[in-house]
Amino acid sequence: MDTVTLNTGDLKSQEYFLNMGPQHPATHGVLRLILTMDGEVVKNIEPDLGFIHRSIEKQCEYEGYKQIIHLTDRMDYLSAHINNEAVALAIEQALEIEVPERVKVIRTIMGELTRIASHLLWWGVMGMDVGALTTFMYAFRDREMINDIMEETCGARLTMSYSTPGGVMFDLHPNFVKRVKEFIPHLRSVIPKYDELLTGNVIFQKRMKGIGILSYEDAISHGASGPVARGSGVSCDRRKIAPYSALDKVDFKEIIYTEGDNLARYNVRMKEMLESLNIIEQLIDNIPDDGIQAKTKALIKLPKGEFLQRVETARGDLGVYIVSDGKKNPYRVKFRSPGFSNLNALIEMGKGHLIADVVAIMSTLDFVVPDIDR
Amino acid sequence: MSYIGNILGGIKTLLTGMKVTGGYFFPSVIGRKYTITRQYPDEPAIVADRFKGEVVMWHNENNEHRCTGCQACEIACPNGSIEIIWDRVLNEETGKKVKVIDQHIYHLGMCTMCNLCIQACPTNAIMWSTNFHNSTYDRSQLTKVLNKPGSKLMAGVEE
Amino acid sequence: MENLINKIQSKFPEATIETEGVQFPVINVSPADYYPLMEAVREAGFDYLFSMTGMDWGKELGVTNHLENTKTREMIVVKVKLEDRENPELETLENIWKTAHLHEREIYDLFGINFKGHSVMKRLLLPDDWEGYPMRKDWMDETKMIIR
Amino acid sequence: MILTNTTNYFAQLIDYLFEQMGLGGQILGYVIVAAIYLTFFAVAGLLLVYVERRVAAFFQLRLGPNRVGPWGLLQTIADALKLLAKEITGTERKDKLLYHAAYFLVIPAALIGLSVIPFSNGVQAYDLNIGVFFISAVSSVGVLGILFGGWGSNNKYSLIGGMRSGLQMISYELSAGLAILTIILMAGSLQMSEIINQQKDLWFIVKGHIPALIAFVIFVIAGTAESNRTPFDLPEGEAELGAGFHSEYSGMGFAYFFLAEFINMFIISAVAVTLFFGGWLAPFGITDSLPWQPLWGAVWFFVKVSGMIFLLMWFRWTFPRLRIDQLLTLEWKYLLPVGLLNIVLMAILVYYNIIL
Repeated sequence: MDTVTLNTGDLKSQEYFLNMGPQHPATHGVLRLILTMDGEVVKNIEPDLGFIHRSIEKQCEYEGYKQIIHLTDRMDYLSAHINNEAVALAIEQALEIEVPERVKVIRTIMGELTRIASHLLWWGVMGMDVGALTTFMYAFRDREMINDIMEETCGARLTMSYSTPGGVMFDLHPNFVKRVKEFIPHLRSVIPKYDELLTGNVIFQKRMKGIGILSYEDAISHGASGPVARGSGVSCDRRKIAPYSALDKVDFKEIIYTEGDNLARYNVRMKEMLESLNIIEQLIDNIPDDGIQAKTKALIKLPKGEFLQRVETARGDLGVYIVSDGKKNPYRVKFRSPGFSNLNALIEMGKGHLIADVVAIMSTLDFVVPDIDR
Repeated sequence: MSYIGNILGGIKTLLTGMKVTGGYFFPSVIGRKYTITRQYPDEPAIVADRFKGEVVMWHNENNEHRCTGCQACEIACPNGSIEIIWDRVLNEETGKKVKVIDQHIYHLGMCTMCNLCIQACPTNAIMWSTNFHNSTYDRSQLTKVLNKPGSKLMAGVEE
Repeated sequence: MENLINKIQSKFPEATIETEGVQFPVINVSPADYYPLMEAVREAGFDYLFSMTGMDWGKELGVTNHLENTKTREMIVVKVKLEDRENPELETLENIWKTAHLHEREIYDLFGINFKGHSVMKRLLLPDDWEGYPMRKDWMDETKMIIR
Repeated sequence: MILTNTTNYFAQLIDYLFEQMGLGGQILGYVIVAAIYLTFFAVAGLLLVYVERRVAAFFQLRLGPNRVGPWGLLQTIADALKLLAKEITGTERKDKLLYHAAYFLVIPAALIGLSVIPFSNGVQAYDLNIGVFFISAVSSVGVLGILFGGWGSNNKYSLIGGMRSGLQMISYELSAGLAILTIILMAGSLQMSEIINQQKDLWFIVKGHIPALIAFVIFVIAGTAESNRTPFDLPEGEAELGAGFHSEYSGMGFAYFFLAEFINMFIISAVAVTLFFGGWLAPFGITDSLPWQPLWGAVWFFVKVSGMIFLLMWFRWTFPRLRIDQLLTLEWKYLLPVGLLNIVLMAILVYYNIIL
């Protein structure tokens, strides 16, 4: 559907406001959108954030560097490990620590598992948002396997706090390799079923195709990143551009679709899951064995300066910007969260669409509200 | 022609979707084959042995613990979940004043299970328990004293 | 990169550029030159406004912009400092980068820097009736902040 | 006497009571029949809710309600008790009349619809000679209830839900009507019992081969839309509208809508079974020689209806929801033209007697 024109004749019509959220099934948390509506057509979107704002950046100014990491779990909780890794990498970069190879490989595997888990959850919720309720449970079944793997090694299922500056918290569980190897063929076998169930469905295709188009220029101008930008043809995968951890040792494709609509973003994520499996498969067989912790001081003090570390979370480009004045606490920490910029894109993408489409667009943008609010 | 093709193609995709759900439904009804529900109180929950449930202090059978009251965990904790109330007591054998904990207070309600305290502990006095039955009716019940009443420091830990 | 630095040096003689001992080249610019400089940087190919970070340098407030060239993957940092803590004002970048819309609202909310010409200069994260700007270093809440 | 059909057991009961006690007896008879239908309404509604939850659970790799009573059978009764005991909350600025009128329209519409459905040979409250049209007419009254609820709630989500429902029901009524007409061409009667009698030798879905099959598909799609179920649950549209037209109802008010929805689903299935699968007729007459004919009829009827209901549930737990403009596109650009052509095709077949 391109544009909707209403012939009102002599009848008077009036635009009205619709509060979507903070309690609304489609906002995936406590995001509030103030929609200006004309009938069912959305004329304007104004986001109202901050319902889960905890000022993590301010809290970081009063914490030590090791202690920051557990706060980042609570931002984008679906890619908690990648957030941890980002901070750890920023600190390591500032201290110029070379971490053991084993740590790099572990972090990469964990990061990719987290990405798959996040995309699986997104897929389930995506189905829910367009009305196919069964996808949710199928996705959760498969995500549960990752959560179990995480629980075994990290001791937590969602907020792992697994990376530390210079290493990881625990060594891998003896079962880890076995269970990951069980998981890879399992996911490979269910993703075709997912495609049959949802992707190929004519209703779903009609709901997705040509809806919420984000052009290449707009994607860059909006600061979109991750699958959202890659669905618009922007090559922006930090794993390819500036490989961190063990990503420089693996061979994988960057998934890019150029249509820029809902279906492109959907396809990017579906294909990314398979690519992540590829990455894990390449690393899982020979994890080096050279310790899980580089030598760090008990009290970490960063040298004076400014350090930026960008990593690719499941949602996009997370930037950790640390300004240090040489004390044990950072002077300023800024988390440039991918969801924040992607939300900006929604404001324009949603205009002129029906309310059901706005829900679908929001779903393909894959918000995690704590990540937006921080 | 494409009109009819559209309809038939659409119906075909719908049927493939139904095939997937049906493929899960019928074996589930007949043999519970794909059912993943774990009926928790009847079936035991599977908890990994590393699961970070809550921080506990290890005591041996003589009601002795390994905490010297060094406060490393208190400093390591990012959000002040641990408070240690300690005292200096004269050790009669050596004649020196020694730090002895009175209460090792742990606010489970504030704890984010980040593992920093346990990593920081030089004497391995505190550890994770996999207990996850942590809900209470009152927030104050989440504030726990980890050392048992009357417990004292295990001999030989100080060195 | 060299070209850009030379161009900026000639066009904005007041701007200082650090290239030694920093992760990315840093351009320090005065508030008056801020908007034209950003426009020039955008024209030079730095089309991706990665982030806008509000800063409180103690004496001055500031904004740190991280920009990326999506073709060459180079990054550049543009810093602007504002002496006036009472009524800090900057020009909005909304017309150059759409992403500035939310980033500037966030900075306004947390640091109190007013962006002239911004379409919706309202509080974003905090309630509309909030007093003060919590990310400033002198902001203090005795009851809610526990400082050790 | 209105009810003169001699094989109708309800009519016989009323006649008997009239002979015994006069007018009072007749009224008593009506009350008894009404009570039977109300009981059936409540029990079927609760059972269908249970079945829906159970079926959904197995589609979704879960177990569903299995704690209250054997296999969780009493779960919905417990839920109903909970809903009864619940505090009634609603908006302050509602339109009181419309808000409360809503469920008084939805429930009777569903209930009256039930009255003309033949559960078995002679088990039918009222064998109206325009039975099929009566059902589609009455079920349109239910739309009014939903519209009233959507408008009276004074909630924008409810309003959108109500308006969508109006749009959807009015459109799909057409297709459902056309599909019914296609079959009526073959049956030559609108009376439910007569339609079933016509299928004694062969069910209409086989008899009318291609057009009947097309009519069946159209009827199932339109019926799903009329009973507000996924993929046509736009009035509720839980991802977009929260709960749509019934978001402001609580306790029993909500439960009425819920029950009516399930009964509507039952009615749609029952009509489909009556029109296409020979209603209470046994397949190939396999139970015709057994005693207790009306009972066997009811068994076959409920088996067939369960099959239809399961099909609707299967749809619900598989498909995504359509968008409102796609919903209308589907109706006006696909179902309606196909339905019209189908009628013509059927008319030709009937005229030249090419039906089986």
